[in-house]
Amino acid sequence: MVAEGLLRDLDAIGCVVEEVPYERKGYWFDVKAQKEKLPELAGAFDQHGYFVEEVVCVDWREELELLYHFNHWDDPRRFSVRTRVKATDPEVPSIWNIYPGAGWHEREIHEFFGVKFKGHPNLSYLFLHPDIDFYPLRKDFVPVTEEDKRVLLGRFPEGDEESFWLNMGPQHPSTHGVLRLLLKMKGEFIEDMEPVLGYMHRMQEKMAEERSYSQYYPNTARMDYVAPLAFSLCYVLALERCCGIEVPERAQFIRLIAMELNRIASHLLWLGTYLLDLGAATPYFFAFDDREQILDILEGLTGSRLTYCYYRIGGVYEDLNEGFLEAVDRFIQRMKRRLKDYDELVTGNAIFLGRTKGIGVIPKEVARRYGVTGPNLRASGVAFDIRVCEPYDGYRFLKPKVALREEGDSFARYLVRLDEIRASLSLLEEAISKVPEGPYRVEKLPKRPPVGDVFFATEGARGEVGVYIVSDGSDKPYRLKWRSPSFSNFVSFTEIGKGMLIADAVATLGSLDLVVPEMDR
Amino acid sequence: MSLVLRDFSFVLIFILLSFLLCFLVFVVPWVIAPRSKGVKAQDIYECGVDPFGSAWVRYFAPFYLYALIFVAFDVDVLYLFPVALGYWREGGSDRFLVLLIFLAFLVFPLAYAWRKGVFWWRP
Amino acid sequence: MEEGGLLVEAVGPRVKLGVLEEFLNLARANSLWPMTFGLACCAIEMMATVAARFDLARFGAEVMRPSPRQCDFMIVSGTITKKIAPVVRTLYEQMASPKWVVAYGNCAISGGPFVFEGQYNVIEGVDKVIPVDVYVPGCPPRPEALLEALLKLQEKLTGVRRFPGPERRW
Amino acid sequence: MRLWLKRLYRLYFQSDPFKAGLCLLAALTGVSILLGLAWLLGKALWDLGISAWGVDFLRLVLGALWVLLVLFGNALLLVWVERKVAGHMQWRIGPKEVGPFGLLQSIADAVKLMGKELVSPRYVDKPLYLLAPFLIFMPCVVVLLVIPFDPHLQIRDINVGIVLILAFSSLTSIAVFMAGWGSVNKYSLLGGMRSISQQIAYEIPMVLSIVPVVMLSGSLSLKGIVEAQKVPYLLLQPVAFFIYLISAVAEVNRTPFDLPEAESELVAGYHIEYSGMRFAMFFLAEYTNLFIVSALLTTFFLAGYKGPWLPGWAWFFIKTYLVVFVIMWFRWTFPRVRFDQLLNFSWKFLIPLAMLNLVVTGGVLKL
Repeated sequence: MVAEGLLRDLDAIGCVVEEVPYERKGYWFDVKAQKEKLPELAGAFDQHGYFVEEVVCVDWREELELLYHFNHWDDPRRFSVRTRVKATDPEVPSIWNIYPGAGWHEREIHEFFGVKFKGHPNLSYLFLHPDIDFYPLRKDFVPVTEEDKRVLLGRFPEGDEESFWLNMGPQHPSTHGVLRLLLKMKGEFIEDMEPVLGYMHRMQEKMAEERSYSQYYPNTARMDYVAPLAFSLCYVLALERCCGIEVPERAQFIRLIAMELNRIASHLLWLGTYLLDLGAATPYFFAFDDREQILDILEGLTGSRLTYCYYRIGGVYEDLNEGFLEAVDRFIQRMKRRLKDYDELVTGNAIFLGRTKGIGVIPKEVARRYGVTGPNLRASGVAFDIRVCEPYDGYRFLKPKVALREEGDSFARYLVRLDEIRASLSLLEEAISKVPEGPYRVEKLPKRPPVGDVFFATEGARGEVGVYIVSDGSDKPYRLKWRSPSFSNFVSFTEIGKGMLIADAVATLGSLDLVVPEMDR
Repeated sequence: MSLVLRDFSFVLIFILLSFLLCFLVFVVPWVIAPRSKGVKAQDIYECGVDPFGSAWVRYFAPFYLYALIFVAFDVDVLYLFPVALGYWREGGSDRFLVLLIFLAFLVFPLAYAWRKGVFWWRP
Repeated sequence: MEEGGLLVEAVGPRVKLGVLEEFLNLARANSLWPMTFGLACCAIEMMATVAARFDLARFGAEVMRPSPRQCDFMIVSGTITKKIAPVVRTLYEQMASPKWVVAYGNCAISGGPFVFEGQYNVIEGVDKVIPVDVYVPGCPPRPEALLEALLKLQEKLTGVRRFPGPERRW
Repeated sequence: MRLWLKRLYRLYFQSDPFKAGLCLLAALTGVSILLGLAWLLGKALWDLGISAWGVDFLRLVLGALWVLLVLFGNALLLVWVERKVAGHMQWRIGPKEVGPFGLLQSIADAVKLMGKELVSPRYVDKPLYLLAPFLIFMPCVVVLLVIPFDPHLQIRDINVGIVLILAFSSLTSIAVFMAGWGSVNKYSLLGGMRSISQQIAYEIPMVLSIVPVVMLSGSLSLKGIVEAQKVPYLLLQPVAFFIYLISAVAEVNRTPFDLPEAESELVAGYHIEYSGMRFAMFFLAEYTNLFIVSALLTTFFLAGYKGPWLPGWAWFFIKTYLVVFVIMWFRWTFPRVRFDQLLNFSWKFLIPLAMLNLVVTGGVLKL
């Protein structure tokens, strides 16, 4: 296995590696390292083909702890690398030249915690408004220093004679929300780009620290509002893992059914809006009509159309309503017919093929360095799906078929998503026939989680959704960090998008299936 | 007055008519529409943020190449009409030769441009 | 007109005739073009309203114009953060008058679920930035609520309600 | 007046299709009676033997009225039809509440746009910016001059009609470019650049596909071409027909070739900074151009006003709107092509094909 080889290398570097119980922590190995050794360490991970899932910073008042989560596609055993720096002068070497994806997380940490990353080329504002002159996620009030402010205000784009800077977004029909891309254009070609995020930064992580676990829970659905159940599920499961709660089997099946329905709804919405980006209006209406069928079913189950608050710690809020399984069955039959229609309308269309084939190819290597996950990764020929690699909840009983394409272009991403709808349909078919009887939630729950940290990853519609919770034993999380798939998927675009035509950029950006509030959190 | 002039006096009058109509249509909103003021109301729209630099920039070359071959083409293509006008009913099969020669003049610039890579887009 | 501490000026037409104005308002009410501007969760419901089941087109309001110069009303469909507020304001100013604003969803009304003690980034209500004509509560409001908002806007313009309201139901 | 408005209110809001239908019928009857009277007057004057100048003058006045009717009537109708067609293709109803079947929708739009502010941004190049809507509107009016709606309904049969149409319709691209450049907006600049390359790229195949028609008919006058068609040229020149159809869609900037205003790429393209009536002029020009290219397609390839049983103008309008419907069908079915694909499709495929078609036609006619 890959991990063993890596462990030897880590030994050679001189880090303390500790094996931790996966069932309680969500990661396998806990690596403690000095900050000077970080680049060397990252190099070792890189050699063994690991990718960075996320970078977390936890403020322990005197010290700041930086956590790097590494994972591997073929050997999905998570490494958690920790290093501590002094809160008064936090400075760490940057690993952006090994993992450019991590470089983006570093920018985020720099903004929110004031950690300086030595050697990082661009630490300017990404999320925050320049008026906010303190580090928001620090436990104490720490104002931004003059020197740091200069770094944050950073680069001002300058055009030369041949090119000009163009704002794409925040209000642009094809950025799907309030993403802003500063494009350096040379005629129709994009020479360089500078994304500006944070237009929908809604302080999710800060809010988690201010509210109790159950008070915060409804807001998880408002991050990725297209497939909110993935985030809810992740949060709920993380807390269950932390407290060691065993959920009844029936609840697990119900969760799986709702989740898969939500995944189909999300992919349908993507299909509609993607075709709208490419200029075809009609599939949008078809896709939304099918999506409404799902929303009807889910509304019957959960009570709301979009931002569900259905999963509960230890089960679900309500048992299945009457006629639910029949409705799902009807929907499955209908959707199977409809998929043929989509194939006829879209898949074979010569213009569509011309717009998507060979456009926006994400090579495996780029996907690894930026931490791309989800359908976007599977379109690049990597069979990495959390539902299969780290089965959780209902997916321990039912295995989904992993849709896979090799090309890595926009068309492959389109096909993977259609295949995922198919796979979800067959998974649903299996699930509704096997829903066991029994209780739908645990009656007795612990009041508050024990001290410690926990990571949990689920497979959302856009990729690996992860949550890292540090509990100090109180009723509020000490630190909560989301791993948002859209963010990692998006930052890969800053590399593959260079040299594209603006029309291709729209086609690629659309195919990545971004949800902006999830990136901004 | 010749027939041609009479024909084109129609065209001229219609042009004037269209301008008049347009003008009328623009005067009405000037009179009856409410107006709004704001700091940025009169600024250039660029997705809601301030644009960087002017939009009058040196534009990149492929467009001009297309324009150039078009100039080579369009004049030539228009001369095809006189050739075509009496093509069928008058003259012998030598007319076909004339047509071919004309088309050859069109094919050469196209082939040349093609060969030179005008139709191949690259950054 | 001073709105929430920010200067928003509206100048009436050069010539204003009662009857003409009524006629214009009648036309305006029946051709309200929204701006393509989605912010957050509520934008999805906005899209659903345009889509087949709810069909905003029935009232002639499906012409989504992405350029603010060409649209009549803006649906503020999401949280107003510090960063997006100037953008919203610029877009509003750049719209050609007459123009209206619908605050769609709790976030646009008051900051919704994202307001807590010590929050640093959310502006609590879009009416602190631009004047609002219709408020639609909900998190997110259902598409029917957006249709109702449209009808309310029409009512505001013409003084007549298109469908009988609850008090006039037969 | 107020009472009348009240009535209008009721018509709008408590929509009674029957009554509204009656109103519409009454309006149509009124218009046809007026037209009939005008025709009678013209005939009487003709019988009296007025001078050629007098006839021309009368022709001009009636022609101007006719052009106005076609321009605005067509635009109002097409806006409604497009929204209805789009609606029904997309599993919805489309405009429905404003007037019977939403028929008054486009009128409401037009009136609303009349009462909308004309924003002229600070930094625009005033002459270009202000002149562009004029220029985009002008060709629409002029081209309608030579279209034969009926054997007797053609304002002026100019003997070089085709050349006139080509000359004026290329003005559209200049107007669009003026709008794009004059707005000093990067999106509109991109739109303008795209527009001009697109229009010049598709003008050549368009012309090359008309040349065989001229060859067959031996006439440059549109009426002459229609008269020369014993069978519709669609049957004799199917390749030219399709080339013309594709170029026509590209010339009027409609999906899949709507790149100058590509919504998802350039927000609104060249007319991004135009509001109110100025924008409406672009809108109007788009729909009039759509009508014109369809009318020309009908004239060149579908035997224009010729047809059994029905009067000529009826055939003309039926055929034209059928073509319009097909173009709308394209729009709501296809995605948008990419810009280099669009240009190269014309230069690398359509133009060689059109030339080949021309050679084959020439060869068959002579050998």
